[in-house]
Amino acid sequence: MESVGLNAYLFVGAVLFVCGIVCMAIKRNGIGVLMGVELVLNSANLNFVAFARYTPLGLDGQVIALFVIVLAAAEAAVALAIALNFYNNHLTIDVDRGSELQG
Amino acid sequence: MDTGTVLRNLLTLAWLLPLAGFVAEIYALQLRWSHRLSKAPAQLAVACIGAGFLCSLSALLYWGNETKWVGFAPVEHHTPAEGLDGGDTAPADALRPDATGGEPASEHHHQTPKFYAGTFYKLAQFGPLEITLDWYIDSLTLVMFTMVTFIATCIHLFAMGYMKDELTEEYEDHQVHLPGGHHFTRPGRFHRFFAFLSLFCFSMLGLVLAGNIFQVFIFWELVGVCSYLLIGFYVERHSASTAANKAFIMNRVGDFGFLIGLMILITSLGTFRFFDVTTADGAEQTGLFSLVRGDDGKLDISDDPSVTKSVVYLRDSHGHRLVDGTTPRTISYLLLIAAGLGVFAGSIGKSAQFPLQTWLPDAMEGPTPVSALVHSATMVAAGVYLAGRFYPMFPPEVLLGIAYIGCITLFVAATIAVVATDIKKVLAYSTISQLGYMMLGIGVGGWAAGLFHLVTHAFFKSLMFLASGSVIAGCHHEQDMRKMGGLRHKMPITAYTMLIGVIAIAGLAIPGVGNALFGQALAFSGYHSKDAIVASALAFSELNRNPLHNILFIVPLVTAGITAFYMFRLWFMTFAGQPQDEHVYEHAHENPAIMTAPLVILSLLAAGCAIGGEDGWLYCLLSFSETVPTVDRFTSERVASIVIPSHLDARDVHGTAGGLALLAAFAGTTVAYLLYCRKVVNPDDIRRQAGGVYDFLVDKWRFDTLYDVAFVRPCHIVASWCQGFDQKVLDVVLHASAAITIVVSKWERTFDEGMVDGLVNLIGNSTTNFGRSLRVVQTGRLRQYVMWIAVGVVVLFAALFTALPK
Amino acid sequence: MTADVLFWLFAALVCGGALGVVVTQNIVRMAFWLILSLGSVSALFFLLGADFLGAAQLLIYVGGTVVLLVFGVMLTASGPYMQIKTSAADGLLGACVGGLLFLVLVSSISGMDWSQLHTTNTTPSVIAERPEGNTLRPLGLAFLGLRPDRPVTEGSEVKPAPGYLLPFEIVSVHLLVVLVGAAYLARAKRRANPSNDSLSA
Amino acid sequence: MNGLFAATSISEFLSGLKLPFAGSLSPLWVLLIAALIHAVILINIFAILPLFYIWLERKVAGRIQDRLGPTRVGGKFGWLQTLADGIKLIQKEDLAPGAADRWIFRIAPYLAVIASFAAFIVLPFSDGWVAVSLDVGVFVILALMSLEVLGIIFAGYSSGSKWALFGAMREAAQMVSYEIPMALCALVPLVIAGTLNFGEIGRMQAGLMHNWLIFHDPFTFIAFFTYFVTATASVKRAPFDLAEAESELVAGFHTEYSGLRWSFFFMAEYASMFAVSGIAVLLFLGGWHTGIDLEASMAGFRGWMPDFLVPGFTLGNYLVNLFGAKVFVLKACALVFVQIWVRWTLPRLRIDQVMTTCLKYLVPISCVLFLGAILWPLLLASTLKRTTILENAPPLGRVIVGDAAAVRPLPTGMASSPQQEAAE
Repeated sequence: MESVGLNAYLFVGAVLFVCGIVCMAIKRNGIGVLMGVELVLNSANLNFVAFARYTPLGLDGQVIALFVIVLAAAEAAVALAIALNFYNNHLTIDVDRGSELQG
Repeated sequence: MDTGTVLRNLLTLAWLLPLAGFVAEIYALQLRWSHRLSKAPAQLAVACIGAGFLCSLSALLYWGNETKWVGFAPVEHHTPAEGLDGGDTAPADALRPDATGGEPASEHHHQTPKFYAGTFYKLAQFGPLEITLDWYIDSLTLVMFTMVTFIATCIHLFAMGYMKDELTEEYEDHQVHLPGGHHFTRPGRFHRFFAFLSLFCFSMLGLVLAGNIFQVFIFWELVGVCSYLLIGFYVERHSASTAANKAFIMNRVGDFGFLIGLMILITSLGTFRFFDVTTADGAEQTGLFSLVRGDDGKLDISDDPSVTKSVVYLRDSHGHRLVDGTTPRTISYLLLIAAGLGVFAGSIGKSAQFPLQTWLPDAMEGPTPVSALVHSATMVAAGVYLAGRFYPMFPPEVLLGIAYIGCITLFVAATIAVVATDIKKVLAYSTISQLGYMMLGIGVGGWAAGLFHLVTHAFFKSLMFLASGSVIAGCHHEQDMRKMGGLRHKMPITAYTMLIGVIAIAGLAIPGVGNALFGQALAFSGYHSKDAIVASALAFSELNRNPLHNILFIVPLVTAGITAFYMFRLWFMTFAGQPQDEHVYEHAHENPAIMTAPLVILSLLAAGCAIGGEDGWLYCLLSFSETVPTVDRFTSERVASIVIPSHLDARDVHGTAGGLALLAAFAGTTVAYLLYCRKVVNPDDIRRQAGGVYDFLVDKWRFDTLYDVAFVRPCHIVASWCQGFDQKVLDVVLHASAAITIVVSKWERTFDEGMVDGLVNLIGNSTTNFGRSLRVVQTGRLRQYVMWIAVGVVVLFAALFTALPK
Repeated sequence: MTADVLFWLFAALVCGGALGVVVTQNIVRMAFWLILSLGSVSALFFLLGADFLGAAQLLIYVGGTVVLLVFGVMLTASGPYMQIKTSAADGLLGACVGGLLFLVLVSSISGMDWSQLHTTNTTPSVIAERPEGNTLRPLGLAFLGLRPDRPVTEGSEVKPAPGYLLPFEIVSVHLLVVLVGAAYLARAKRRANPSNDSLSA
Repeated sequence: MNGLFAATSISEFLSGLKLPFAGSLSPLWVLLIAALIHAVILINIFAILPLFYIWLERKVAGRIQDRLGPTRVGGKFGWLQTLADGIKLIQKEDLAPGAADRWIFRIAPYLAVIASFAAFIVLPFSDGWVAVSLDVGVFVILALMSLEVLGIIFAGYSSGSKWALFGAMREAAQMVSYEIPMALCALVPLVIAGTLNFGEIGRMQAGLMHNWLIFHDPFTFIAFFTYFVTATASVKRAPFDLAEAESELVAGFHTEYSGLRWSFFFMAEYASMFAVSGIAVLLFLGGWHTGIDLEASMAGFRGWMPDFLVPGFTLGNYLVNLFGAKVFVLKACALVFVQIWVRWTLPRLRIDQVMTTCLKYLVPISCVLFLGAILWPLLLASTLKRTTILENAPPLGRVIVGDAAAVRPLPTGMASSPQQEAAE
């Protein structure tokens, strides 16, 4: 009855996910990498909520998505703190400069 | 609570109190509860052992009250109306038809149990074998407890005075000479002494209370350890440490036999327990005594005349033969003899019997209270006690051996005592001699007589040891009798209490006087007990047709005279006559009340404990707990023809034996009086006349020399051979093999370094190189990692899509 | 039909915003595109009947996290309109890998027959029953440990299924820990090299 | 039925409407037309309220500073002064500094306005007079209002001016911090109400004044004032207007703005003032109810003139609701007046004082209030066997019932029952 089904949401989620991954992969700005992470998390959330709506997963999907949001907020706080530390140590936010762990 | 429980609780308390005291005394100093100058440890020890004595005494009285005092009264032996055991077919019946009226105690057997027994705690179980802590209380146990705790209390009290020298931070040991003319100085060991005494009492009481032979062995060894500690109390003195070692090692020799006996018992009989128990599931586990002696106290021997093939059937407490399936359970008669001899070997060691008697005189190196305790009531008594306790397990052949060992011991020791000049040595040899009497008494069937003598001897010997200790303390540690004399003026209490002991051990009596009062001669304890032993010996030698066995009567009789001689010699040399050494005499003084009071108490008991003789309460008490009825003769023809006399036999000859012994004692006394008090003949002249004999005796029958020649020197020779073998052969072989090993290892080293290390290094290096080449992959760049993850996911999925069918 | 139009509208905004984040080089503009994308995701949540989740997305993500990010941008900016450019090669590589990844995702999504799920489980979905949303109370009860929407039959008794009380508490404690940890990490420290303050990267 | 993007009455009205030439409308068109109508109404409110408030602010400031304020334009009281200013601003050139990131510079005011305006979507003016009656209305309105800061940050950052950047930084820090106590204080009456739906919250405060949630218990009473303080801060009004502190930062984040874009920020600010005041009115002060129970006496009037003009439209009901809306707007305006009054009375805080006030005082206070609001009904339940001292307050969850011992498992499907009740 509805032409927009689960797959449509999943496609949107896939786009979001790929964008997030690519963002993480190509952005040299640390904050940009974080943004990529947010995109990826959101794509997962979108999928969860879509599954909650269209499959018997039900409320569990929303609960998990809510947990993801909360943990993402926590992740953002810590990651930002790390980024600030990184900036304090390197005087730049370019993640390519932080390659001390190079083998 | 039933009687058994009450008795167990009281005796357990008496037993464990000294242990608690030991722990407290040992840790008192370490934990700073007490200091080195404190008398508190001694007081604690006295309190413990005194409380133990009170417990024991109350147990004895309680038992007597519960049993209507049947154990204290003499048993009527000639009441033929009672206990007609028609089925009694023991060999003794053939010899003594009138003995069918025996079993007088059977009535009492049914009314009052002869013993109470039980298990404290099960230590371990190996298959059917249970190692348990048992208790076994009969009148013998009670008497021993009371006697041991009482004497120990006296000795503790005495020691508080005797050992007060140790109450110092710097004790100067005059007998240890350091280079430079100094004496060795060390902190006092007052508390340690009393701790050891407490432990000693605990061990001895545990031994007496033990309900199985293994437990006896445990406490047996504990007693040995304590004696080692106490004999070697002045450990800095070379003689003391040597004596402690000697005592310990000679005991080991005896214990070796003991262990063999235990092994035989456990393999043949499968239990260590003395008594029968009914386990929780109703099964009856028969104890050692019932197994061997059944319900009637007789050995159930097979009819096979050959000694090697004859067996003893094992029976339960109802007299039924035990069967294992269909075959009856038996033990070889020879094995039983071997077990008996083995266990007796332990007694030989502990009670200083021939040929292991030499440790005991040396053990006089310990402080005198220790000598008193070790050589009267506890350690040496343990051997006799074991022989008495284990009596049911001894077949007649073993008893004969015991009798001969005792006979030899008593004579040898008495003769050495005649020439000894050290006051404690005389007492030591007299102890050995008296122990020989006890063994002889047990061996010739006078079971109660032997143990009777054990108790009386404990009293008068502890008395004499303490008195000698008093002399030694009064004379500033002078032990040579030749330097004493006339001391009765200086220390009257010591002298006259000592005299009581001397009379007691000598067995003097006034034959006519006491008859009206007690039905016995008026005499001190020693007379009665020695009398009983000599009477048993006479009965034995009369019953056995072998003339050789006559020496079993003659030797103790003669020795009775010798005993009287050397004991009075001691007394006269010490207390009578003129002072021999002015220096000693001037410094001699009577000791404080804490040392003399025990003397007085003990002298009363030494005089009166055996009152009534064989009808007196002490003898009755002991004979009440006889495991094997001695109302019947017992004959064995297996190895040698032996007839163990019955109690009645001994009674019959009692008058004869007593008279002869008394005569001998008076003779000995008279000779001593003449020689050492009247100086009719100068003893030195006799010494010169019988120079060879004198030297032989002074050298203690040259036993030490004999052992030196027979064991020590061969040992040394063998050891030197072994050393030579070691040096000449083994060392060479070893050196050669070492050289070969070095060569081989050199080759191996090359191989190791070349091949093995090379291989390992190759692997390691290649791994390192591979890792280095991989290092470039770890760029540390976040974005590349993300990229690789993405690529990895893509590749993985691509692989999945292509590999998996739709 | 209505929802379709709205879906396509917001889906386009989501995808456009995400692409904008990827393509843009200016970090603040990226943040703007991110806001657009995430806000539209929240709109999609509303469309999916998850009204509470949509509001939470708005409050926490758009109002909280992104503000935090922008805040971070300002704090770490070593100059006005700082741009750390992505090299063309990187971009090309990213595009290739992203494209491949997208292909993988799309092929797996389209290869799956989701309708099978409906037949395998007969439990009716609470969301499906209530397409307009109002999931606040079920969610709240779920977090308090009760699932009245998913009854469990125990013997003859029908009980609510157990919910998410423990995870909820764990997440709360986790948040507290993160708060403390982030404060510790980001606390004021001496700079590594004070003389280089004014130099731009 | 509560629609998502469709409002109840108008969309139903539209869908029931039979047009003479096209028959009934398709749902999409119904939605679009309804949304359009709502938007037009709301934008009017959104635009007219700031006009009034700016005039009010001028007059109040003048009176407080012992002067007259505007007196000329539009009559004696200067009624049209703001309109004149607006016309002037529209006429001004739309400037963008050379150093600015133009694209964001231009977008930023719209972001602020959109966020501020979006808040009005879920704000009911009277019983049922709401664009979107959301079940999570309070949550959504707080979320939407928190978005306004983004526009300000972007504005400050993209201006390319250090004053603007400082203002934006301050604003970001302040907003992020003050959101926490504000949300916590808003939660206090919500705990009592047991719902996030503004309509339900407003309806349950009907009757006399003691039914207002502010008078429910001591914690709600304090919570109102705490909320008002945090709300003042979150709309960056004095004494918390550090983002545009004239004495330090020229004009803060909007230093570089001029013309219409500049006026957008002010529209957003004044609209936000109304919005937060509206929230306070709805959560604490009885919503559209007068508090003297006039509604009860007007209840009979609701049925007056049914099917007026079009079927389904009852004029009496409409008039009563209109009266409610007026009450609501009056109450909100009173609160806005207080904000203005405070602005011209209190001196501005320093930024560190602002942060200290929030983090060291307001957050703990609001936490305590929240805890107390939770414990209060439990206390009452254990002593008075009921969860409130008021008679017509809603049941506080079903787990705690009057009988304290009866803690029963929830019946299946219970979660849906409150909605059904609300819909009736």
